[in-house]
Amino acid sequence: MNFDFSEEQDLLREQARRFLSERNALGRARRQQDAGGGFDAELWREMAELGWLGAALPEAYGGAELGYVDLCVIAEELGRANAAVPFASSVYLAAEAILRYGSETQRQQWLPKLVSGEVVGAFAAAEQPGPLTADRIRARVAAGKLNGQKSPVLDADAADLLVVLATNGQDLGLYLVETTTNGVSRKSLGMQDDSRPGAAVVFEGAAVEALTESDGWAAYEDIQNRAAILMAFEQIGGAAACLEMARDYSMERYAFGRPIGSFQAIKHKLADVYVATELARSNAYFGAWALNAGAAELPVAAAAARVAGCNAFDLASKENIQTHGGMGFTWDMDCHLYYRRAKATGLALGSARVWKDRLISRLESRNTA
Amino acid sequence: MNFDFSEEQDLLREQARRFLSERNALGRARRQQDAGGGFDAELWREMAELGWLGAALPEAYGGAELGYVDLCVIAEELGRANAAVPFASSVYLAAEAILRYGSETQRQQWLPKLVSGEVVGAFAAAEQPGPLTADRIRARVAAGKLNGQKSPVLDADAADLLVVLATNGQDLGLYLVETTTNGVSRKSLGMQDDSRPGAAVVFEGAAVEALTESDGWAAYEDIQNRAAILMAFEQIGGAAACLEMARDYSMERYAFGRPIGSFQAIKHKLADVYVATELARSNAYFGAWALNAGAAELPVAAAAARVAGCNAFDLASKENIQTHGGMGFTWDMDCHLYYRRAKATGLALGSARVWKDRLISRLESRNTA
Amino acid sequence: MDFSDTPDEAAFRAEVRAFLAANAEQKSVEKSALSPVDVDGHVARAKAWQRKKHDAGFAAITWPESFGGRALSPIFDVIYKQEEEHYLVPAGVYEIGLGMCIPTLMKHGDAQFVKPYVERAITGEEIWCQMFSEPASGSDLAGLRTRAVREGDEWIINGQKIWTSGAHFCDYGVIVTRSDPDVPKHMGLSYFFLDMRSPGIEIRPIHQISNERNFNEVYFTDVRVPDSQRLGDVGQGWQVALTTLMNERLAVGGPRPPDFEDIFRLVRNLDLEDGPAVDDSVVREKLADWYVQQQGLKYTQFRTMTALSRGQTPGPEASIGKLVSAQKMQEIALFALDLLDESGASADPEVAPMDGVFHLGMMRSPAMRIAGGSDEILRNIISERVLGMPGDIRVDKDVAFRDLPSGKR
Amino acid sequence: MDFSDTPDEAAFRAEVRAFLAANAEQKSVEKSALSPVDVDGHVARAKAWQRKKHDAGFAAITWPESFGGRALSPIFDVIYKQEEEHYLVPAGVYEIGLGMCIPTLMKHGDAQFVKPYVERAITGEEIWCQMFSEPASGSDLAGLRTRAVREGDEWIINGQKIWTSGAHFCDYGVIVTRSDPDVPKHMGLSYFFLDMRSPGIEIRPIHQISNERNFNEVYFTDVRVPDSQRLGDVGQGWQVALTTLMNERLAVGGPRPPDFEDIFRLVRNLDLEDGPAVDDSVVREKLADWYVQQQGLKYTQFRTMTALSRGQTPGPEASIGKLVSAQKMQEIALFALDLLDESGASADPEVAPMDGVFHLGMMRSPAMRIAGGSDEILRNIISERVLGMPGDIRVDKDVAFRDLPSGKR
Repeated sequence: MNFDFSEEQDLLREQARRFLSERNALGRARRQQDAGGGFDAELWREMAELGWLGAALPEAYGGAELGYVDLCVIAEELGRANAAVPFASSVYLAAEAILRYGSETQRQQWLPKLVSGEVVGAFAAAEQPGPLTADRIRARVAAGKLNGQKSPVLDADAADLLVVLATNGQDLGLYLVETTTNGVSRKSLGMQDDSRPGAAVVFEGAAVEALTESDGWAAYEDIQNRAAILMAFEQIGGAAACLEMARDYSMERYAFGRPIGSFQAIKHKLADVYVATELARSNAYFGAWALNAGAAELPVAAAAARVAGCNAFDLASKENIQTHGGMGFTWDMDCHLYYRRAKATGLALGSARVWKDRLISRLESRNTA
Repeated sequence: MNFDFSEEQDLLREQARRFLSERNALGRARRQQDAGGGFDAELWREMAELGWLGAALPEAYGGAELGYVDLCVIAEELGRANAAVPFASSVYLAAEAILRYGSETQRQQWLPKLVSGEVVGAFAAAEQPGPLTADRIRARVAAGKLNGQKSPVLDADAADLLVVLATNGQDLGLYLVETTTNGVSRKSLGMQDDSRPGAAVVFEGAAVEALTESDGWAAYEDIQNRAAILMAFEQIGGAAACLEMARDYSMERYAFGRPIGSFQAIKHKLADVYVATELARSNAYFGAWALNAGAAELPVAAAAARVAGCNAFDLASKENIQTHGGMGFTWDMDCHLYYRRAKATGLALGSARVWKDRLISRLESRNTA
Repeated sequence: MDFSDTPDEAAFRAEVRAFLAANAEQKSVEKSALSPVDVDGHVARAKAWQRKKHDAGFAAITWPESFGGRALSPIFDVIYKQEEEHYLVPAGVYEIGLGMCIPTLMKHGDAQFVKPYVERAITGEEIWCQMFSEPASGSDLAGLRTRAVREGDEWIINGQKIWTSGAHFCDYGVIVTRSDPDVPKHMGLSYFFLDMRSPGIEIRPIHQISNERNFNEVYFTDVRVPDSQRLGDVGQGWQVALTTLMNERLAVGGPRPPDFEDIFRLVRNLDLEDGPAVDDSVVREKLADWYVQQQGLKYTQFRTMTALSRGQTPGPEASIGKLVSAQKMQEIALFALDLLDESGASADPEVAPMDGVFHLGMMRSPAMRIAGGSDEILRNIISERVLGMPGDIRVDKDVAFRDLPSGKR
Repeated sequence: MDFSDTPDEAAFRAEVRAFLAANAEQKSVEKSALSPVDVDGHVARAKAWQRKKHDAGFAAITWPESFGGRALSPIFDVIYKQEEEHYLVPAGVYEIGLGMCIPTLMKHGDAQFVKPYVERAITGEEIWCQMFSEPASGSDLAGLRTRAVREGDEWIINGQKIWTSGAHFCDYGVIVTRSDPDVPKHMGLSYFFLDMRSPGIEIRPIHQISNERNFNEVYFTDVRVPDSQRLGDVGQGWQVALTTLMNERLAVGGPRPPDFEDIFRLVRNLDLEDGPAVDDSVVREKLADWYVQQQGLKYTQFRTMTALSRGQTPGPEASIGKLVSAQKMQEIALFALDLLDESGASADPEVAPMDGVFHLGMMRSPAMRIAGGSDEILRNIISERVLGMPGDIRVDKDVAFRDLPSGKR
């Protein structure tokens, strides 16, 4: 047993941190926020060159086959740097869906391109406000054509390929749609976090190809579980960045003749943030192992990692602003970028409330099993 | 408009506070806690002599007819002193039930005795663990005889007269039972707060007399609403006592060469307790007015006062122990008496979770009305 | 304890109702806020409304008659606000001036000298702002650095203020300055009011995370203020500032959306997994908590008004208003977005419900938790001034201001 | 990142499993704790169990072989605990001695001199307690007053200790005393171990609000301790005490009931208004929060063990264990009582479900939030030692101990 990263993984982390810092990933995210969206093709290309887009994918499809723990390391650094890239959409969701549910032909066709960055993928599930349930999916496939709408679809504007959760009238399935196909139209949406851009996508008889035509809901939950663990690493990276910002600022900012970080009001606030972040980290580590080992604990571990991750990033980003006082709510400080991202990561795979319910359902069935 | 007590009411408060302090009501509660229950007949007699048991009842029944706001003043002081008396059971519940649902004969028969303290009343509703619902009442009246059990019934051992929520097979009703009647047996229960003693009561063909045989659930909710407001005053009295204890202790106890009350960890904790207490107080004041004026706002005001009262007393009593450090969890300090009482008052009329649900239901129907 | 009106109060309430019915549009489920306009439009709208209020006798309900007020008890202010709350009226322009600045003028200025300013403020002709905070002194207000140096009958002001609400549309402002850096920090301050169009004043709006620009930086370069516009003695600026701040906690802190009504409306119109969100027990518990907080604050304010009308001084207990409502606002906003689930990520007017009130609330609430006394400062105030607990240990008390340590920020 | 066993670990786990299966009763849904017995009975039971552990080689898994240990990595300790947690074994007797006192002896005592004590502690023959806290110095440990005055080869101890767990059944104890009141408080302390049956020691159990008596007051009147039983130099007691405390955060803080499993069991067996409590969304949210906390603490502890096995020093980050679990315990207990509704008011064994675990938890948890470092002290430790934030401003740092101000309590 060993509950920490290997030396190689620590090196990967350092390399990733250095790269994202040199490329000023945070500043690039700010530019997207200022501009109200966009796609940083340059950074994406460089990430592809570093092998990140296929870090966990088999070498047979162009991946580096490092394993999912290494992908977690990269995810944490992306979260820490608040990087504005379609990594979750393309790597955790689209590529994983194809890997796990596609035919060998489909994998051969798409995975190498997703790894090289030639193709960007995204995942389209939600259709309307409120939590997604199987019986609320209206997007419908008939005779190889898809009709319906999905909103918001993160990274839809940047995406070449969408994996769509849709019904064929009998059962839910996962379908591939190219965004340049006839019958696909995208309308960019203003987002709470514009460095994680999204769009409403309308399908009017768009040609699709099935990854799976049955048990689509189970497949969707499976992909979500895996993505939730990776996203939890983005969240703890973001939370840790907020905690460091707050700590550093509190030691440089003076009030009443002393650093504000010498007041217990600030010290204990940040201690609570630390606690939430460590609880999230420990749950995420267990999730990383379960994901990598394909362990039976995966569904429970994923839900726990997500619940703890959402909680930590929410708290850390909120109290980071508070620690910064007046400066914290100015556009020019970086605090709000993380505050927005905390919500973006907290909603992208469904909110914590949905995952809490799932967690308990899974524990109930484990208990009766 | 006037959102405070009158001068007369302030005088009543001072008198009540002085009386309860002179009689060492808190020390008497401790003795009951040490003894695992009991009934302080002496204190009860003196309270009757002061006219407290009929403060709000009409003069026609021996009451002082001061109004419910005055009764609230007394309730707050009883809460502050943590008095161990069946006041809520006899005054808020039994007497009110008879006043509002009894026949003139029943009022004449019982109210003067309840006012004089000759008879102690109690109210029996709960039967089993978990929240009470109309369809779970098993206590059943047939041909003037009651069968079933109620547990816990607060103050049952001290009570001469019980108001029982029971079904006649068709509808719920409220029934009077004398505890000395054949077919009534009481078994004292260990309580979390033994200064608020309770018992399990078994009815085996006990003779009853109906206050009302129909709409018993509505009557029960009506009585509960009124009692909830009075209990909220006990709760803010208790919460305020805890806050004062904690504040005083924090200024006398030194650590690191300074009073612990000079540390923000303690200051801000107690500021939060103050805030909760003031929010409870303001909601309770509105409730007091609604109760006294018989206003249409009563059901909403009662639920709000109860929710805020439970919250404030819970928090204040818990953090009072914490502020006292190691001393706080010793039996000899008074902190635990209030901590126990907070739970006792928080459960006696049903938990805050039940009242939150009621509050929203009432706001929903107000909104659609 | 009486929440019903006396005959006088009832008559006044009728008067207010008639005025509002004749002059303003009532709120509705569909329309609970004025439609947005640009800043100039909003100020013009507020000016017109203030004029109407003044002409009808509702602009200075509690002020002394000598200053154009009606000298009524604060309860009448409550009544006016209770009624006005059902109408769509422009807010955010006069609160600081009439709630904080002018009361300070009336208390510390020469009555004859300040009277014209007071009158033009009541009619709405002139708008006032307050300039206390500085980049290096927010919570620690008395640590301010803007210098005032006397030159004959004038003072020359140099420095920078920040977080000044409305500076960009104000005519006058009050300011606290450091007139003597060689004494401990609370002793070397002086307080003035000045014309916001004085030469040497530069106003720069601050871009907030809500994408709004309500606050400003105000730069002072050799700005000249006549000594006659000093309020209080030289070196007594801190005491005068306390008057302003004491009024702040009464003036500011009214709940801003999203509040209980907003989330209550959302959950009755949104489906969760098993039906309407309002039927979910988590939702119901939170709704109940927020309702109880909202009502608690409302009645706490009423209690304060009763105390005022009995001649008691408004206590710092009014501080709980902003402490509770700012956090409530943030909680409601974040909770609503979670209920919207994946869709909550979009702030787009086409997707976000109720004109994006929750999305905006998420980005506005952090400022609410900081401006006008941060959560932490308010808890300090409550524990020290209400509960009588010891002040924080002060390292800056007996040290000359110029010798105090300061950080990099 | 590997939660599966290496071959060595698997072999050890098999060995542990065989030992436990042969010697202890497994927990079940019906029986999750040992049936209560009196204190003497419990100590006897614990002694017998410790002897068995020792004979099987599980009493000192990580200690050096020279002290009778197996010198295995801390991961093996984790494995032992993972397995033992499924069995009913007596707890609360040896944790402090073997977790805190003896490690201090091994580190600061002369190896030959302390070896017999260590051996008798491992076999369970002798039980140890720790005497640090005093009535006037709880959180502020270094403010202690118990005096030690040297007389030849002995020290004479006078004073009072408090909150001593298990003093009433212990054979030996460690104690920090003030040997010099004329220097600042951290510098005048000395550390000893002593026989708890020494003349002049009086032990008085403390009646706790849980109605238990786990803690004691220990009074010292002219108690003589040989200088050979001093650990560390004269005046270095604070440094030695830190060794003990560093081990405390690893030794103590395992979750105590009620924890997640208990409330999970309750809600599957209790009906609310609309059906089983476990189906209520408020209940589910809370369950999820507690589960995540519980698992987070468990894996955090595993991470600490990994760090230890890599030769890193256990950091103060282990402080989060007690901070989180004590509050969780209180929350679970209070929440459960609310779910029981009116019935929750009764703690009677006939009414309270699950042997009253929630009722007892409500009364035990306040002590958990205080003993071994209060919530507030733990947050200070985390912010200062983990996050590197400044210490609180100290008024007592350079002052002779006898000149420090003290309160009435």
